[in-house]
Amino acid sequence: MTAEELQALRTRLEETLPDGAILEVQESGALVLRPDALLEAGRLLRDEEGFDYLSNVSGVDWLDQNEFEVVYHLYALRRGERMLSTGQPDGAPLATGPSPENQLSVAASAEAKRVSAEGMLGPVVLKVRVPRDNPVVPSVAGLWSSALFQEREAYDMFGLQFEGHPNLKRIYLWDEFADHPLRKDYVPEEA
Amino acid sequence: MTTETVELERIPGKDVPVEVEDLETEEITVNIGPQHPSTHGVFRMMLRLQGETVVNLEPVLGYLHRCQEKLAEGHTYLQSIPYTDRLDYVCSMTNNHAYVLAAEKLAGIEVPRRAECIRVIMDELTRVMNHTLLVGFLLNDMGAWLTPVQYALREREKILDLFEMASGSRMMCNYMRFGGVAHDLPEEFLPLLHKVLADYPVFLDEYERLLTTNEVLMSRCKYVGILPPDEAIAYGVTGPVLRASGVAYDIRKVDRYSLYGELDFDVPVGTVGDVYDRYVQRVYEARQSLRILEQVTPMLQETPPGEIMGEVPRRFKPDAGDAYGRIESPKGELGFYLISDGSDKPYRWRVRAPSFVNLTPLGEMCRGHKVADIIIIFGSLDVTMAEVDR
Amino acid sequence: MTMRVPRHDKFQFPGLGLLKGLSVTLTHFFRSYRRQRNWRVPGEEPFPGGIYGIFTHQYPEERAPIPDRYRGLPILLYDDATGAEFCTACQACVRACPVGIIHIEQATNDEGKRIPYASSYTIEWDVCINCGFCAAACNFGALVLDHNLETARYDREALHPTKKQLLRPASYFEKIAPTVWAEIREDAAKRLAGTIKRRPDGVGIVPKKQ
Amino acid sequence: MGNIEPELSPEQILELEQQGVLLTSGEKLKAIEVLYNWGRRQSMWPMMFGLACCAFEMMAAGAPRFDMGRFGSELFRASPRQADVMIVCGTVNKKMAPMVARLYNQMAEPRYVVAMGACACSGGPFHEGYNVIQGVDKIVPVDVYIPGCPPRPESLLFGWIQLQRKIDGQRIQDVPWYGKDGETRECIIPEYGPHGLVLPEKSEG
Repeated sequence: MTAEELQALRTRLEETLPDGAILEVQESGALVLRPDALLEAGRLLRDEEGFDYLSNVSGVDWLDQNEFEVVYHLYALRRGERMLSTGQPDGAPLATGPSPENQLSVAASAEAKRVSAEGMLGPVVLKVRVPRDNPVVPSVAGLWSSALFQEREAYDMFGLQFEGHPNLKRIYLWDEFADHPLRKDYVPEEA
Repeated sequence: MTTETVELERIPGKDVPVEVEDLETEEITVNIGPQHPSTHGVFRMMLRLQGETVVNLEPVLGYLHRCQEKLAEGHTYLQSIPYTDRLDYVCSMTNNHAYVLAAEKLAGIEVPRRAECIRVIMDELTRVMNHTLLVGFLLNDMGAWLTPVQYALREREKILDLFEMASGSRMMCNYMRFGGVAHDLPEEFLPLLHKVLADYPVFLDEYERLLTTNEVLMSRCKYVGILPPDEAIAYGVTGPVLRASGVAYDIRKVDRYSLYGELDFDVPVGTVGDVYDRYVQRVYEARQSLRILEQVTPMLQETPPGEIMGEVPRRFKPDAGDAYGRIESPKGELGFYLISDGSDKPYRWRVRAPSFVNLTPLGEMCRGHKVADIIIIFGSLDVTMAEVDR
Repeated sequence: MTMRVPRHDKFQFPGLGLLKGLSVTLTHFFRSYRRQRNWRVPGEEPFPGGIYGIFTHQYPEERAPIPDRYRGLPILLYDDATGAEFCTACQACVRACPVGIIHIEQATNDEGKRIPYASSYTIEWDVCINCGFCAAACNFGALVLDHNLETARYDREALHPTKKQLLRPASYFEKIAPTVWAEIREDAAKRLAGTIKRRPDGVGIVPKKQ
Repeated sequence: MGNIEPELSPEQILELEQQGVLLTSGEKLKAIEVLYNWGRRQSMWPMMFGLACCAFEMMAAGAPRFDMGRFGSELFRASPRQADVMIVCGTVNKKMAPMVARLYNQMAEPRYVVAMGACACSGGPFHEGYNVIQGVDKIVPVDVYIPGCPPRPESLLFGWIQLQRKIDGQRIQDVPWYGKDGETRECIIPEYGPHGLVLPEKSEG
């Protein structure tokens, strides 16, 4: 994804999202979002930008900054499929029709299409940072079901609380296990 | 049990004259696994059954959780390559490839053309091997105990010979390096590769004659475990399972990593998205892989021998940052998300395992089916537990 | 670019698919009676029978060919003529090993100074993952990977060989893996000569067998 | 032995035994033992217990190229009750450990355990992991260790031959499972704890 595309995407997101929802755009192209804006941004990206496939949900423990980070990788799968079956890159957004609410953003995305059509296949990287002592992140499992297991895994490994997840319990380790082993300050028991 | 009837009606082509409400019995909970011949490793399913119909299925994972992500944080980037072999132990070459791709993205390393050719050859051989093996094990689950899998294992040995010749190990190849591959191919590699390429279509034809139109297989597989395309996308399913549902999404075509942009091959897609489509899908993908192999071999011969490593610093120490590299592994999208803090060890080493994500819709797919069917639905997903649990 | 896979929905005479499948197994059954050995023999055409024929190696008597680059368990080499060990206890293998199973103690001379020779060298074979990083890291051609497959033991302690059990003559490795040895032999000989020249007292000598 | 007349007095029997005409009581036992061990070692049914990577090499050993059936072991049994040998082929982690111990306890005597591969021998590449048992011998007694990651099928077959040798060396009087006092070789089944496995307060018996 090129810088222009990223810029266009950012503009479109900023139009709809409340002020200050995008905290930062990193050098690698990742969008750092405020946790409370994640669901809204996810809905926009899925329904209007066509990023219908959540590939990867990954937790990171930044011990020095006393923060947890959740990283989401999104791809536009239907668009990729269309490109593949027609042989033509097609960057059209997947929105079925412009509803009064999102007319603006559709117009903006049509402009973005002119910038460059092919690269919009992804990945869009979203990052959310939460404090270590209260790691609550809204769950995106309602938007993309592929987060169902991956968020359970992040809960198991980092202790991240995904608010709204239908079945948030340990997935790899047993329920009695007390620690979260991928945290940087985890000390395993002596063998 | 209204949900029951709804789910059963979803299956086209199968007339379900039995009113489930009339036959309602007490629900029982049955536990399959972790040690069970059908579970392809150590996988446990907790089933709630109404008679023999599955009401609810809950997968229980973690019986092979080997702390790979934690261990990798204590190893250098190079030392983690053998660990990737053990993720999906059937396809160690593609695991290697995904990892080195992510690391090369992180450090910005160019790979010479010969190394890319070798990588493509290894990837496609892995795909061929994985798909034929899967078909064998699927038939095992269906009750064709051991005969089809013996044929698959026999052909696998020939491909393993190739791997062993090039890398030195049959399964845990540890062959790819950042910027290239570990060794050049030995002299006797290409003759054997040509022999395998000549024999394999014969074998696949025979294999299809053995299985594809078999009445038992057809009646067991058709319209069982249907995964509609929209559901498949939402669940993040990738690889042959997604394509069998009718979504032609192939990372080799979309990302065009390595040499795949130059190669001519088709993407087979299914129509219904049931177990039968997934089975035929695998056979056709194996044929396409053979087609790719026939194109790559001349490309390899054009490149100068010995040029297998790009410019790589002696100590691999990427700058701080993160990178996500993904490839189309035989099971789906295999991605590595690496975060570097500037030292020679990764700060975070995350595997996006295709088997793990492909397992998410299992409960949904199995609802309303009989116990015998869930075994083959699970088998058709092509899951390796080591990759699921990591 | 994309293609639909067939679903074989057309009417088929019941039982025909079954018979077709059985014909395959029958073909294999009869063709294996020709006792054609369908093997890979180095230097000849591999798998001459294609997908038919006898595929089985009668293991303890007949063996499948093992390629030169095969990565077995690590062993140490010494020079045939002089009995001098190639290993200089440089610890490169220890640093390269992902599982940390190589343990080297460097020898010291009477004055307490370190000499390029390992007084003890242990490898925990039971943990070894055959990754081959140790052999790749070794600059002296001292550590190579064995092709011996008869490694099963009754006792786990027996899988922790000492230096004496690890040492093999270089000619042994030349026999099992000629191409790999050809790659490293010159370097190994040169470096050994250099070590002997610099520290004539500091080279481990394998005692000659009586 | 059938043509020995039954009227021989004990002294005559002793005399004949000393002359080497009759088998001594020890030798009789020996003859039975040879037959018994031969029967056992040539029909060892492994348990179909695929844990991880090495399971594929185990299957390859059962496949046409190496054909474990030549050793009388092609019949992989899914039930521990019908199996003689448990090939632990793969990493045993803490979540799986109680099941491994339970499966071992469910096997009928005489039973053997082959630790195949580095993971089963010692934890292998994962031996530093927080969730990995460092060798299956911490849970169940192991008869043969096969190093390698994974061992080639030939290595497994050699381990198999070693196990057969071990069985050949066993004597009926010494083996623990015919003990008069009903000596059992039950393993303790560990339980899940908050930081790892814990031993149960009281064994299940």
